[in-house]
Amino acid sequence: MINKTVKNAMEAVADIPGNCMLMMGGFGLSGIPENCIQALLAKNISGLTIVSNNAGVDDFGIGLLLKKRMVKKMISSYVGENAEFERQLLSGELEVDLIPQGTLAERVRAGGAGIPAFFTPAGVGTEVAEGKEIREFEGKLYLMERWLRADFSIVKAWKGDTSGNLIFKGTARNFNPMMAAAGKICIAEVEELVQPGELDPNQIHTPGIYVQRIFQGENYEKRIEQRTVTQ
Amino acid sequence: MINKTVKNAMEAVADIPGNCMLMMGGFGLSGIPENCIQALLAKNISGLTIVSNNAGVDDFGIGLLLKKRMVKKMISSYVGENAEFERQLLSGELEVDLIPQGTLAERVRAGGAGIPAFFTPAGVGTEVAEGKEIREFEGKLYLMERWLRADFSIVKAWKGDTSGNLIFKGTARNFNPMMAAAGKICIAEVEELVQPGELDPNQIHTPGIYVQRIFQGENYEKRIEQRTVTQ
Amino acid sequence: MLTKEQIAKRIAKEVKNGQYINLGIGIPTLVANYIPKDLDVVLQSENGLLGIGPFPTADKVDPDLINAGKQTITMVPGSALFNSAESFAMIRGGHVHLTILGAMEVSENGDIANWKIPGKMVKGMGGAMDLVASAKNIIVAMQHCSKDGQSKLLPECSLPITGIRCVKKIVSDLAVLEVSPEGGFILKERAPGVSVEEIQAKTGGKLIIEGEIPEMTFE
Amino acid sequence: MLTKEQIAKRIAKEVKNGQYINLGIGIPTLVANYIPKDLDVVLQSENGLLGIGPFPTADKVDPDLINAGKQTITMVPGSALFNSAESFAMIRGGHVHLTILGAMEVSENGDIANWKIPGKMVKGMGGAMDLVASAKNIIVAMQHCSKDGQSKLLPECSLPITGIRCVKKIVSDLAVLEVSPEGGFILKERAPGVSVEEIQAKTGGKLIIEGEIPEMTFE
Repeated sequence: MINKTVKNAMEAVADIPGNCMLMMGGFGLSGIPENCIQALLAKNISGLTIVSNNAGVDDFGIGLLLKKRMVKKMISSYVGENAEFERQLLSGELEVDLIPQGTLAERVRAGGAGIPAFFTPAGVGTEVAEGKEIREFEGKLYLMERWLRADFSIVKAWKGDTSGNLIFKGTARNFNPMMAAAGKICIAEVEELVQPGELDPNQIHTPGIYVQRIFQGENYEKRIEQRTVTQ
Repeated sequence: MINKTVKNAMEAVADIPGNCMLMMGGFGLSGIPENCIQALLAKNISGLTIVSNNAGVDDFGIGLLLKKRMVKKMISSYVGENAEFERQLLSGELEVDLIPQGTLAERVRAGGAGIPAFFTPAGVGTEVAEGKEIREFEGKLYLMERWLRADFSIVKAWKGDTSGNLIFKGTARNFNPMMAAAGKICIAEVEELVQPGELDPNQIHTPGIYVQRIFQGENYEKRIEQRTVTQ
Repeated sequence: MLTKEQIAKRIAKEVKNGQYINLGIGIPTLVANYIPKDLDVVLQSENGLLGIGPFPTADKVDPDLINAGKQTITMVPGSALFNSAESFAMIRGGHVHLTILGAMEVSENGDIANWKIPGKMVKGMGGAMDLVASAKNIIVAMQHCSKDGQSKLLPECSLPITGIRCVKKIVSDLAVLEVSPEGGFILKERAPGVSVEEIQAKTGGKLIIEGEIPEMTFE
Repeated sequence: MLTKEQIAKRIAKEVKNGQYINLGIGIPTLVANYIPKDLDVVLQSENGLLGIGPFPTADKVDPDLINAGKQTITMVPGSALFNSAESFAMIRGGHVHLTILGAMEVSENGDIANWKIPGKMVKGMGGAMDLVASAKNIIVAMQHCSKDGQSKLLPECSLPITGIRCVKKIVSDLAVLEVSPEGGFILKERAPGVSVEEIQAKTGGKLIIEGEIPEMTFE
């Protein structure tokens, strides 16, 4: 099996340049690549376009990259849960492209799957449809959406093997598998890195073919946004 | 959890009428719904249009339905590994729509996923492209393909629970998950039927939402087409 | 006038056995508390789960298990986890039977606006546009009027819309209404103590009143 | 003239470390036997497996584990299983580095015909059209001439084609040839004992001969 192991997050992100297109897995703060975000923070780059469903909070996740002014544009479905984000957006320092969540997931999936365009009903009749081709199929209106691909995608998995096979946990899976496939270079950080053969082939969520670099992360904080408990 | 259990294959296929559109999982003879095929054989229906990657062999799988003249049309990527199929095709009794395998898989996936059309490069410049819209994206030509949906889909899984969650085994997974989602009514036969909670939610291949009926099959023959061994 | 809990309780009566249901953030989330125990239904979380259970006890909190509102949750036995593309494949493909969500405005032809107020910070539509474009049955939970007394049931939405001709039913603090395929809000039930006249006065769009309008019940 | 095994052996020299490879039925399947042991490569089976291993011993045969040719197989450690849509997502998305397949005809601009002979029973294209439309690097394993001596390397394909402008390299029983982006077969290597003149005589399409053409080696 092909060995894709790199030493750590710093080595994994070493060649990510400024002004590139980056995908980052996660929903809210769940399943985000914490180690790589820290490693990116240590780099002197800016002008990033980041595809991510959300944009983190002020002091965690993508919010940290925003605060350091490394981000030029966010492509997301729901953002603005942090004050710095709002300030940059209102001042014109930050661009935001808002996309319906299912369309975002499918555009990324299409990017990895070699499908340049597809039709979806989401957004028909709304401002999301402006400038897009509308077509009727079997009596219902759909709009054409294009694939999304990135120079690098960074994902976070629960377990992985050195050949890049990944297994996610719970709802931390979310956008990670599609993004793994849609990045020219996919970097995977995992909580537990094992040898080929230790993961059941029938339980792999992301086959290693999509992953170019993998390492075992450390010190996962896994911050919770809305701790909600019952008595 | 919603209980979708039916008694057996006969009950599962009882309301499948003639002249309907049917999807059947499997690749070659691997992962085919053996019990439901037998139950269909016992019914007095014909004129079926069957979406299946292959068409079985003379005395097993879909070949049995062909022999009993229950099939009007096959929608497949590779067929004709049985003599009766060839005879019916050449005599004009049977229609065949041949589709590139990846396009077939994606059209079925699109059917389940509510995507009426998408673009693929497969078949550009060939007779598969005849009559289809061709469009250029980023310098490459693609053709537009439409979704495939069916009145009933019949799939075979390894394990399932009574709420319809399915886990497949090995390469017997193949077309089964997409077909489960693309049938208005999906019938799943499984080798082992368990109670909700017995399957790990993180290992489900087909979530129960796609499955309307489920039962534990029996006497699986699992015939091998090309037994190939090493010393 | 109904409390939020009563709106949720009334909507819970719409739930049928065997349904897969997506509940939006806010009042819709409360509906889960009132679904009769004898009904087998499955709740979807669009970030990748079928089978949302109750909120966890403090010792069972798992950061890798949240709902679309980012709240920590649990799973019921028979749950299934999946990725976001699969989740919206379910929604777009019409496999989810019932979607319950909030709205800022609904028009008399069933358009809904619930994601953007011009001039205010826009946070995004999340999954709402996918849900309203695809669900077979959409019920809106909302206040009948805005805080300054303006009707939110209008001839046309004034705010940027989320989806067109999609809302089937509205449960507000004043009434239960169905959207007529020909346009207009068909008044079906009144909140206890609320008169038809009051509902008429507070409905901006066309209100269709046919026969006697009963008070709603919660059993 | 090369035997089938020698064609496979010569193609195996094209394999690079770290590649994901799809091998078609026939000669391409034999290539697996000659890939140097010090290279880490992964073989894809388009019915849903990355990591094809050797054929099983008789006691390890599993009907739920077959390749695209429906032969029983095994998995190597580190394999991954997936469904057919995911499998062709890999292929269509350009994640497979190398595709090796057979052909009935190849044209001098890289068109390939390998699925249909008019008048004969048509079995279908299987995954071939997806593979040739998407793979970055396509090598064809074929006989240079048909049984009745007609060249299968032509100015244009006479048979219904499988894909356009896709073949990068051909290894036949007579020669190794590259398809020129400007059209034409660039002769790179001769089979042991086969002359340039013989290859010229047996190539229907434009043959480009630049400098001395070496005999192929197999180490």
